[in-house]
Amino acid sequence: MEFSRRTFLKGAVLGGAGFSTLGFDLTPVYAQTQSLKISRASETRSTCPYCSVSCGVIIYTLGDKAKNAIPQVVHVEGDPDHPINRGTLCPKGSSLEQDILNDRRLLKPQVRRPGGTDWEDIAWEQAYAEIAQRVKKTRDDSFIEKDASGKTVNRCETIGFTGGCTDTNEFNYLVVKTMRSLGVCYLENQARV
Amino acid sequence: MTNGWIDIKNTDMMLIMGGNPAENHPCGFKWPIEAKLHRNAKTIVVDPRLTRTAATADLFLQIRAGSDIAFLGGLIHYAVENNRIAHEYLVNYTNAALIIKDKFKLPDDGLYSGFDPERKTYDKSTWNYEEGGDLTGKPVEPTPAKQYEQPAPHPAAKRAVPAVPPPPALPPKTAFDLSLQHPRCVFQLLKKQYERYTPEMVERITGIPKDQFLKAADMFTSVRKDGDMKKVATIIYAVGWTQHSFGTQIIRTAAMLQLLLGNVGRAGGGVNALRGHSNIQGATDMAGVFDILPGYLKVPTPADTDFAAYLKRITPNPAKPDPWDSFNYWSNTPKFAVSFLKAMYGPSATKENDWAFNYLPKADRNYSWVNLWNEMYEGKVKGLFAFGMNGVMIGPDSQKNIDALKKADWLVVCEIYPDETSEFWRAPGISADEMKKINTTVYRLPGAGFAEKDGTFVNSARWLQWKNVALPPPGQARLDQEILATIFLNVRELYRKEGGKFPDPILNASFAYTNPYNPSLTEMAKEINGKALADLTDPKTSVTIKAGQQLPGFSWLKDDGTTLSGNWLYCGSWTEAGALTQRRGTEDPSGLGIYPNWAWSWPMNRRVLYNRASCDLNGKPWDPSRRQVWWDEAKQSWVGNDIPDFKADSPPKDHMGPFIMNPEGVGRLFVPLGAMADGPFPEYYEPIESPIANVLHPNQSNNPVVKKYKTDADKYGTVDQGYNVICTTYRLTEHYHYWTKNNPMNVQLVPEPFVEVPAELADRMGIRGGEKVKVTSARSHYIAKAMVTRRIRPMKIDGKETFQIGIPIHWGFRGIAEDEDKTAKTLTNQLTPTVIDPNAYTPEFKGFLVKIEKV
Amino acid sequence: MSTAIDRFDDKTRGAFGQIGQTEVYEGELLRHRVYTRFLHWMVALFFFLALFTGFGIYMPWLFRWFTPIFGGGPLSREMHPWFGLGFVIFFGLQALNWIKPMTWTAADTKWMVNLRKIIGGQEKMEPPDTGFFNGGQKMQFWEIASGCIVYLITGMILWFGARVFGRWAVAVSYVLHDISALIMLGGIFIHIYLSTIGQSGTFQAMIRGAVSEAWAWTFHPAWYKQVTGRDPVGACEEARRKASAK
Amino acid sequence: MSDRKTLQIKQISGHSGPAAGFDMQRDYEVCKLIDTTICIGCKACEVACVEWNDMPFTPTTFDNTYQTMPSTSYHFWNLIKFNEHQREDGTVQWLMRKDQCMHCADPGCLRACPADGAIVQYTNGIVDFQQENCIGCEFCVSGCPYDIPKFNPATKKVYKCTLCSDRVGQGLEPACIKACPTGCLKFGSKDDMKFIAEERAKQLRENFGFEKAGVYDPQSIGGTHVVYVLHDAENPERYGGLPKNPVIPWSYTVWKWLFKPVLGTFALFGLLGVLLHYVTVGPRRAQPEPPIKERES
Repeated sequence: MEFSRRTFLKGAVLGGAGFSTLGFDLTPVYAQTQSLKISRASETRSTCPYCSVSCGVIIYTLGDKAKNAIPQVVHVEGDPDHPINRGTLCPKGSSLEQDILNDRRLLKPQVRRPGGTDWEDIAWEQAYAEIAQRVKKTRDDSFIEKDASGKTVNRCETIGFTGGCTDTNEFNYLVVKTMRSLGVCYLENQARV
Repeated sequence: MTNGWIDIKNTDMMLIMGGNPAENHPCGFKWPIEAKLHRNAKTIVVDPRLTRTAATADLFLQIRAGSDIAFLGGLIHYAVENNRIAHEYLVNYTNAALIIKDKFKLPDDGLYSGFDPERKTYDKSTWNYEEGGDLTGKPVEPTPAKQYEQPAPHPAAKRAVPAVPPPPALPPKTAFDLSLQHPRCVFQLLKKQYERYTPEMVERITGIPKDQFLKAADMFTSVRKDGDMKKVATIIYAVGWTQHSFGTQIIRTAAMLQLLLGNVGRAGGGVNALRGHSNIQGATDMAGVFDILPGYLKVPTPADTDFAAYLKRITPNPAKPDPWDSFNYWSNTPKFAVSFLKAMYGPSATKENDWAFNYLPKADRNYSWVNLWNEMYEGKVKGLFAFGMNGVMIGPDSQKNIDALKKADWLVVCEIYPDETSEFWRAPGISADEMKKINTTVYRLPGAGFAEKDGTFVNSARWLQWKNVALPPPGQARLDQEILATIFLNVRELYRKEGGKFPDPILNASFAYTNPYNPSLTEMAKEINGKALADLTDPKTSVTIKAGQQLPGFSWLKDDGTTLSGNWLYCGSWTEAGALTQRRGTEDPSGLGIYPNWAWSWPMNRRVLYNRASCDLNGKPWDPSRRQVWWDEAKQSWVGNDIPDFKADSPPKDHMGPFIMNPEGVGRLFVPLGAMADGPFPEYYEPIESPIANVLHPNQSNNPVVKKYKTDADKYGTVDQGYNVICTTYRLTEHYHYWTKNNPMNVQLVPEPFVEVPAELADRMGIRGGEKVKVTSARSHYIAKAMVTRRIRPMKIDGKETFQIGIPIHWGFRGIAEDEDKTAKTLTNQLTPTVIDPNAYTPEFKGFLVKIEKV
Repeated sequence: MSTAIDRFDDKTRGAFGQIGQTEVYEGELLRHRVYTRFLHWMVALFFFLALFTGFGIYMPWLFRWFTPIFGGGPLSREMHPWFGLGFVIFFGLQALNWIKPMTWTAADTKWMVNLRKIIGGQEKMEPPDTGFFNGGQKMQFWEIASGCIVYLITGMILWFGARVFGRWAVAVSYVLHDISALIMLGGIFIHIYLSTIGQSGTFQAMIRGAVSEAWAWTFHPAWYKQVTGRDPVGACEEARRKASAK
Repeated sequence: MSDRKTLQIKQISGHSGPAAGFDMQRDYEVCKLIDTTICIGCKACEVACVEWNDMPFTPTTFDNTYQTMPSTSYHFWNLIKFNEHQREDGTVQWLMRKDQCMHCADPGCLRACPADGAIVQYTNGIVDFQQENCIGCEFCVSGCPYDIPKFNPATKKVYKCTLCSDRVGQGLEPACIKACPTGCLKFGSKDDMKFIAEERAKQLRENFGFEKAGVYDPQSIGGTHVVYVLHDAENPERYGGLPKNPVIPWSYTVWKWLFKPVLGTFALFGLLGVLLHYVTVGPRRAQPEPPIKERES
């Protein structure tokens, strides 16, 4: 059946060609494809921040990292060398470009004062200073050096720290160093839940 | 994961349960698919819903959420009954032959021996091995308890003056019966324990029809048909097992099943936890949680009056049958602990001041997640940092968390998107007047996204992989490490100027970074790996490491202060050869998917844990086609395609156990003493909110050691109150927690929240797909559109028709859809109960009771 | 029914007669009223708009040069159905206007039989029973009328597309639409030819609305007789005599 | 241009027959293999497609399904169709099929398209729309057996999957193929894909109990450059309306390849006829005419 169908097609083609006074020209046989949008972008190898498969991703940014060019992401694709994902990405990983380049990103420090009904802008240095004062006051107000039975405990039970799932090991180490040094016991992380 | 993502391709049989890898780990799921394609591997999926994982399964069983132990216990019963067990493995690599104290009692009534009903805790002294020798073939009589010699304490422990009698310890020489016939040997106890988990019982509890259960049981245990050891089965799970009031015990049941079948340590085997996030494995390794210090060192308690006491408590001694050997790797704990304190406090940690041990807070109770919010709700916790953590959304009982934050003095949020936690004060339902009464000061600091930071993540397979910076943070956003370090150094400056309560640890925390206000993660990573503080020489090989050089591995760590290491597990990740976490070698000579030169995995680049167990007693691989490691007689050493997770020069004849992190050296079917809060064997308990009383022991329906919270916010529902539908929560593949609701691409894929409702239930209630429904629990309610589906079927639980529904967790009150008013702005976790697993302290997000109605 | 149409036609004819005017000079007859002429040219305008946009769709490789007038190929395609709709509406009004004179009669059949002689130029005068419209004109009228119905149906199917009507309806409509257009196109060539250079004196009938009496007795003798009461052959002979007398 | 190759054209819409000299260069046919039996409906391909092609986001609404939208759209060329199929024994099979252009060997769209160069078929089998030549007539929509070409009312042109001809032309695999986590999507030569597909179908029949498993590569349109492995190749309709025997309406074939040029010529004959009439017979005049002075023969 296939043969006869193809024969028919060929016949039709020839028939058409017979009338190709109305359609015959030597249109270029090659079509130049659209240029590849990432062909000159900078490549950065990274790791997807979502699940624990840790897919390798390549972040393509605009510019060749020359000083005057501020890189902006143009595309994110899987890293074909990565042994686990081998270039594949899930729908979340595939949409990482919109995670990096997203108009909902927070861009400046803000504070909500007691009783406030909206955010107020605050300078970084001001925020740091206020936070440090609050941390110190809260700690000093409640620090437990010895428990009821007289054992040294050196606890600060009134401050909690909750860490996120995308905090790097190095950052988490800094958390342990700073928070344990403050005496924080309520040190928890997405890892728990 | 004991194994790794790629390793799953080596399996012959998969049980995927309590997890939905196709949806939550799609790129990892390619490896189960590879096993299917290239090994004809079969997949059994057990889940409350027909998920996208189940869509590819060879056998799908719909289970009642939370009844997993009954199912797995049934599998154990089936394997034992049908002799589908790995006998040699069982006898030699597990504690099946070890004999348990005669006072130990199995929980026929739901309680093990030693329960204290008032404190709701166990006295676990009977959960221990009998001391003695080889009882194989000997008459079965209870051996008299006798005083055994205390193990030699660690040198540092000599100064310890115990104020209270020491807690019971494992006997150094355990009694054993290699014929597994002794009625009190672990195997016989296990057999007895799971005798009650018959297929009929499984059907009553789980709702899985008996014939389907038997089909699954036959399929899964078929890898050990006729005692053949070549085939391997794997178990893959995720938080569908963790998030229960008995979550840890579900996982233990799976581990026991795998030990029975001899699947642990083998390529294509193991018990594989699919962690849900990019770096919560790392966060656990690095002790982002209250109960540990980096590298799983136990957190100090007030009883650890000095460093020696602490070491004595946390350093185990070998406990094994006398003829066997045990590596007992945790005996190196003092080296890890001292090196950690040196990393924390540098020169301020000296032998004289107990390595600054007192700088560390001593935890005397549970400071875990739910307790944190509970204490804040009670007004005790005054300040909270949230770095990329949306505690309001995560719950459980989100409303309680919102109300808790109202009582805090201050909240510092570092985020990249506007989130519910930082905006708790304007959560839906809070009026302008109420808002003015909320006195919490909230700082919201713009942090950096993943592409803007470097550093390492640890994946589920324990791989540490360095990622590079692609672009700078936008606007005024700053790097998280800069924010945290600057806050800390500002606090330090205040203490330096003004003094205050116990400023020593703050002033002396080692911050010798090039730019302490913005420490580079490279420097942090090198410090985590550790370096020599003095010239070190290995007496065996005469290799020397100069002071200041990076350490090549944790075997170099010392307990005399001459080494420093932020986390012993990661020691070896950034050596003098550079960052091994940045390696990009793509070669895999064995074809087993080991990729030894890609990045670096803990411990010491081993890709499959306990891989000694992949060989028989003589050190030959069980399956010659999947050779991971083996004993090389000529070299008198363990060699292989993977790094042997074993003492390299311990010959098979020494019978050293492959489970080197256990004092026994063998895998634990029975968990002695205090490692588990709720029993040495898993026992089936009902979820806190359950439609039926426990069929096994109606008088002890729930996990006996689980405590409910007692504030006015903590409410628990029953069927009598009308909460007659079982509800489970989950993620969708198109979304990631509370993050992608800010990503228009993902919002496009799944634009709105929904509730999955079985078609039969929908018919009964007159609900049609797309109509809004209200789901109410004892805590609160949730409103979303109904997805009416046949993928969830009605089920018979103990003969009673029961329905389950499911709710994805992704929507809150800030997000693209939310800001466009396309959702009801209710949070899934407003429904979930405040109850936690007694071992891992994880909340019971799955399997709680609700009622459902049309809006 | 017909009375309603008559009333409508009378009303609009009257209204258009107020707007414009037709001057009939000595020796001339009123051929087409303002309303008729207006409709004709509207039909013609929309026909050509639809034709040119249609060409761009029918054979873009040949007629692409038409498309920039309408803003390019896609806009040509977008406008085409609207032009077509205009054509159909105006032609519909014209059909109402002309439905009576266009009614087919025995004379038309006779005319058709005689067609070869007329084309060949052997018969200088139309048969004496040729009325206001001859058989050829009526045939074209009814061809266009039926073409319009085909256009309307197939055009709607093509306009709303496969999503509404299914792909087979579109695929068939496409062919019918094109065939209808090609037939009409062939007819239009003849129509234009005969109304301009092919038959002198005709064009003014649609421009000024008046024709010479000679034109009338030559091409539409029965109509001439009807409006003047004189015998067309006699009138022609009289004119011939007058001319040769000069 | 310096790149190794551009794509060689085999057929061009609006032109009958193959493009002149289309066999100037050797080429093999490419093919996308979609194994529905290991598709997990994760939609990575959907996202990869939207991302690579920089398409805007479509507002969607919940419609009692996991499916992103009812059908592909002009800026959503790749859609997984979700279907719940209840087997005779009452159990439910959840079928997922990636829907996109099938890149037919005999493309109905190309046959229907009147615009020259608006649709081209490369010798490697990719059927590509060249929007600069598209006139938005939407005939391709009806020519397609798979409801793939979609009209964008803003640009008034039609769009569909290009099989990432820009990537393939540069030696890369299509974006969806690269993203697919489970490898249910594969890309390579048609021969290789057919081989892998048949092997997989055999494996499904022999080892996994899918007795009707088979490969979808419909010969009624000369085969496609996207082939499916189906659990049940006898009922492709279950997978979101995959036609068992896709056909191109005969009217396009007959009309476009034969009668259209012929009838077009006939229409021109009308013009020719009147011209000949004028120069031979001459115009008709109102009688009486002026006397004839002289007449040729």
